[in-house]
Amino acid sequence: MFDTALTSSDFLFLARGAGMTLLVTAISVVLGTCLGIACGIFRFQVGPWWAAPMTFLLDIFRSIPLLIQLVLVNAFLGMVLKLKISGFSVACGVLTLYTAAYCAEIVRGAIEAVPGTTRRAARSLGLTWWQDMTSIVLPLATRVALPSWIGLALGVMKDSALVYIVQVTELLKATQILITRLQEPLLLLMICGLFYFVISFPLARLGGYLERRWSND
Amino acid sequence: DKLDDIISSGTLRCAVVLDFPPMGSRDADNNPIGFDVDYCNDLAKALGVTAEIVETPFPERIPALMSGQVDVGVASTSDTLERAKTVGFSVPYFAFEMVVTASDKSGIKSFDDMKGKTVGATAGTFEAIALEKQVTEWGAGEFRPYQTQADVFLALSQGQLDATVSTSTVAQANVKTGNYPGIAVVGKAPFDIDYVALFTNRDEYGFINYLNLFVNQQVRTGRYAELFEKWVGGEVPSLTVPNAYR
Amino acid sequence: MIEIEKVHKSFGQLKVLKGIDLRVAKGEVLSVIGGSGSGKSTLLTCINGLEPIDSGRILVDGTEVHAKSTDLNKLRRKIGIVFQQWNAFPHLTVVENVMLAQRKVLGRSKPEAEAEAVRQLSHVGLGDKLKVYPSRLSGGQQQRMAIARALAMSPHYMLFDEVTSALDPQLVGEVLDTLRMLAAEGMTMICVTHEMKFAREVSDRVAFFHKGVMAEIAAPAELFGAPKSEELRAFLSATH
Amino acid sequence: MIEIEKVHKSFGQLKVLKGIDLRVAKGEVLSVIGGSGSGKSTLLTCINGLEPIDSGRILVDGTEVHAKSTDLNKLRRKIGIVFQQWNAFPHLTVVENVMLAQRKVLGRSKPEAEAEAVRQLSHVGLGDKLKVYPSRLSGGQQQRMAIARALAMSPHYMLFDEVTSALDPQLVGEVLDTLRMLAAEGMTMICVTHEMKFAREVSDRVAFFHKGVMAEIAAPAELFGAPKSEELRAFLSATH
Amino acid sequence: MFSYKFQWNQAFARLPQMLDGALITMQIAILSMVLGILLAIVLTVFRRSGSRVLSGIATSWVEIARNTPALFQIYMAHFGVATFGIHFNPFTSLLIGITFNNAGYLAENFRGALKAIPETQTRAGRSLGMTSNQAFGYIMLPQMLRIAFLPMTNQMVWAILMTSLGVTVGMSTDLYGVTQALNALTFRTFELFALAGVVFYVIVKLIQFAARLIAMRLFRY
Ligand SMILES: Nc1ncnc2c1ncn2[C@@H]1O[C@H](COP(=O)(O)OP(=O)(O)OP(=O)(O)O)[C@@H](O)[C@H]1O
Ligand SMILES: Nc1ncnc2c1ncn2[C@@H]1O[C@H](COP(=O)(O)OP(=O)(O)OP(=O)(O)O)[C@@H](O)[C@H]1O
Ligand SMILES: [Mg+2]
Ligand SMILES: [Mg+2]
Repeated sequence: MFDTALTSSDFLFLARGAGMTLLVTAISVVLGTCLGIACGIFRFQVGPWWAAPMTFLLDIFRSIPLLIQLVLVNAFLGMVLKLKISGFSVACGVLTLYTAAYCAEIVRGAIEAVPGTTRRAARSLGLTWWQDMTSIVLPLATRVALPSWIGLALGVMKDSALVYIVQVTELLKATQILITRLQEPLLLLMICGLFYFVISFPLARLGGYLERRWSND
Repeated sequence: DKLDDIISSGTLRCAVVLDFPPMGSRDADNNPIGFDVDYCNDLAKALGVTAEIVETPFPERIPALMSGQVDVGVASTSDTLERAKTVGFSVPYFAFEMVVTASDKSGIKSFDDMKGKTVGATAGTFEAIALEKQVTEWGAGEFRPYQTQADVFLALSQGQLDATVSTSTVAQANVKTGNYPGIAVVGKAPFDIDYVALFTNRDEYGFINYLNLFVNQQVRTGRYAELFEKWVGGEVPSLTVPNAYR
Repeated sequence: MIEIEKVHKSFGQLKVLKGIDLRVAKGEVLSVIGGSGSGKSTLLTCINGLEPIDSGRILVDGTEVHAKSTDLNKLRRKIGIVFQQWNAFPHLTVVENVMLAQRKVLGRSKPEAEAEAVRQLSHVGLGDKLKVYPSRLSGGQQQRMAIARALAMSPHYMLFDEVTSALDPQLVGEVLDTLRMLAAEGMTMICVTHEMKFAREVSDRVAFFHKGVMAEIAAPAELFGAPKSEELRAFLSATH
Repeated sequence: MIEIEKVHKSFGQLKVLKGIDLRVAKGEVLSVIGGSGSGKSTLLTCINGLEPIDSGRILVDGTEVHAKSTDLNKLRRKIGIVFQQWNAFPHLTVVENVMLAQRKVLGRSKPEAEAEAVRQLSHVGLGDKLKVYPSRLSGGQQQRMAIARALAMSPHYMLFDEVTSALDPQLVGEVLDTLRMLAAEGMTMICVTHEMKFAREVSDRVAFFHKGVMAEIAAPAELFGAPKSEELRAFLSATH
Repeated sequence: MFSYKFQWNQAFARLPQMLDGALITMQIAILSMVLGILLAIVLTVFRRSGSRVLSGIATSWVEIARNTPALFQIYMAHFGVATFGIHFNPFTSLLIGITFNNAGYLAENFRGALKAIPETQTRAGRSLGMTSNQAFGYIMLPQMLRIAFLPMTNQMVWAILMTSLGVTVGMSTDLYGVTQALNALTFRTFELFALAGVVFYVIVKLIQFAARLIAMRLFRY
């Protein structure tokens, strides 16, 4: 089963694809989380009515396929606005907004989970809104949000497999390229799947563990 | 205009399909090679810039141009009138004949044998559009468009497809690699000759002019025949249609 | 001195405070009693500016609480408040709970804040629970921690909102003892309470709220001994 | 008749029942009292075979509960049990709650099961709540529904495990009245209870459990009037 | 402002074809959801069965489904298994891929939901003489499905969105496939995909709305 035409340079090629997957994921998750936190806090602070336009906008990213988002944004920036933007930037941009859309919901839920009475107590000790946010809400909300956030980050990593559509050669695309040349689909797909699994599985387990631990106290 | 932009930027970005041997593929180090790759390099040399090969699957060729990812398509693109509404084509730089490739097990010996079978082609190509129409006409069998030419041949050799229609050069090249055991070119497909052209934005007349002259020069200087010999071999197809101007 | 003048307050359509007039002098212990929904808690949250008021004014040591120019965060340092629901910060240990506001609001150094926290916690009898997380404390201990947390800010006034009503009966005593101790030390206090015995023993004056109005206010002996209004009589007989 | 002979039972290291011997005759009402953790609930769950035992044996109408050959599902139809925590099936209406086991276990037809359910529910005073979901019921009503659910299986014996201890005081009465009614109708019952008054009035005998041992068993007048052991005396004085 | 000329009529003219595609998309999503729920229940039962083999199978399924990309799973269902000579047409491959994914995620949701149901519920059922299967089927299962209803709705939405990945296995009749084919004909990329996006959005909103109605009818308790 393991007599394969796979050479070390092919592995390097796959590794570069994996690197691209991780790079796109890292950039999108970092930027998307920042944006998502801002949107989540905004949504909580101004209430559902005033945040409705933003909520609607973010909801779009959760209601149409990522493939279409990528194609559309790519076409809009390039065809309509005639901007020269690399596929990599488009991929990161769309995945950032995609992350932010989910992250905002997680953040809002987590802030809502901090009891109002606890926040009242902080304010009546003289803490400012900002101090209350950083010293009380942030640590408490983080506990609620972190497990879901880990799930989100892993989800983004898996969904980043779709950025091939804007000419970014990430892991799965790299695998397909090699399948084209080597005609060993099963072996190559197994290697590819294993890579995702090895990254995703332990982190998902960590998320589950944190969730269990923090829901106990 | 675009011609100036390319010259001043110093790079020419070509959309090339890289799972379409011999027009475009990858070598053992996964570097792009093929007729289209060389053609792009020639064009870049003529312009005095360096070439950058951007791999695009078939369905993404024109979107990649429209969204500014590439400057020109050197991607074996059929010059249909429908498409010409959106992009600007040069004169043809290559011509394909369509052939039927079938798996041995299917028992298909000619184009008409394909009736009622499961057939496929690369989504968004000239032959895919024609074949799908044909299957609908037959009213029997199934048509499956795959995202890449490679997926089509993979499906064919795995037995998921009974036959495919593709350009003769591509079919020959793929069968020759030996990567796909159990398939063979069995005959011609009665489709028109598929003339393919370079394309760029519809309104870039200056650049289109340049591309037309470039195609002409390639034939004139014998470079076209040279590249054909290198990648395909055999009789060099004519790029002009008798009794018509272009 | 806390001066409350003609304070009106409503939530939407609901009038919760209908013209409250009240003065609490330095060193005085005032108990507030009254039925559920009569506006007692609302009054306390208005005094430290957690809730805006519709009209009237509240002065704390001469500063108008609801004036635009007032720095509420600064004012709130003077006024400690402890609520009915325990609201320990669950992610901080007991001593960190008491240190947090000292450090963030008063800008105290860590050792300073810690020393004060230990002092106040020992004062309320939690000297041995410093490093424990609040989830490990009983309700009564959590309330005493909340009191220590407020006291650590060296407030001039303390407001207590039914601090014992969510506690099991056997835990009520320890919290009331802490309040008694504070009263004896001369702290100015407003205690909203359902514990009539406590109100009678500890307070200088007792105020009775009824439907957003301060229906009666008097020394405890007088108020409990000879209730003037029908409502107070009904209230007192119902709570026995 | 329920016969319990030298039953031992432990959870891991913890010995919960240490040799219980007990007979409950047809028509008898036995109350079981005792401190928390003394093994009362465990005994009940052993009687209907929800828990295995370590040694000894339990016979119900002559069938050994823990014998390999015993069809427990069949046996359990004879023994109704109602637990302390309400365990209404929240996704079914009151009448569906009572019908479910009749249909699935006894294989009754729908109209049959429904008629029986209505009868039993009316019996416990819930005739007007048939189509309501349990979440709309008070705790006392939920308990009575659980009793009706058990009775609908026409059990020969009923086991009650502190059916009133999670209820508000004002709801306890209605559930105890239901038990009294059952006792009066001649149902054989074992009631684990903290309600001494109830135990005294209704039971034929009262058993006192202490740390896994049945320390005393006697008629209520005797047991409450002249407790023999030190532990029972301590227990009785603590519960007053 | 833009030099780009939108040609929306080109897209709208193709709307009927796209709506046909939308029907196929819904069909796949609904089928994959129904099968996914059934399989997830089986996986849940496997995981509770106490048998090492069964719970091992179930756990592997769940972990692979949750820790690899859906695109990978679909690609595998077509080109991967074909290595063993097993051939599925694109529709089936897509259905298998999405169902595999749904079942994995749902099984995990079901496990969480079961944890939220007090153990006393089974006890109550058992003491009424029910077998353990009856207690699971009539008491635990309905409550589990209720608790997991929101995650199930979300999974349904994801199933709809996942159908767009069918093009990689030769699917051309679903909404995304149709849109891509039309794009190859006309190259009005932006207009066509924008319209497809709107259709997807409407489908998703309809599903969420329907879910709310269903929840209101089913879960009156
Ligand atoms: N944030 C709020 N929004 C709307 N209404 C409120 C709010 N807070 C309190 N209320 C209403 O104001 C009224 C007075 O409430 P308040 O909490 O002051 O009563 P209370 O005297 O403290 O009663 P209790 O003894 O029950 O604590 C009540 O009817 C209450 O429902
Ligand atoms: N499933 C179990 N696993 C482990 N230990 C258990 C289990 N059930 C009960 N125990 C332990 O067995 C002992 C007896 O429990 P049991 O519930 O029978 O007491 P009880 O007399 O009913 O007390 P209470 O009045 O509090 O209900 C307790 O120490 C309890 O912690
Ligand atoms: Mg109050
Ligand atoms: Mg018990």
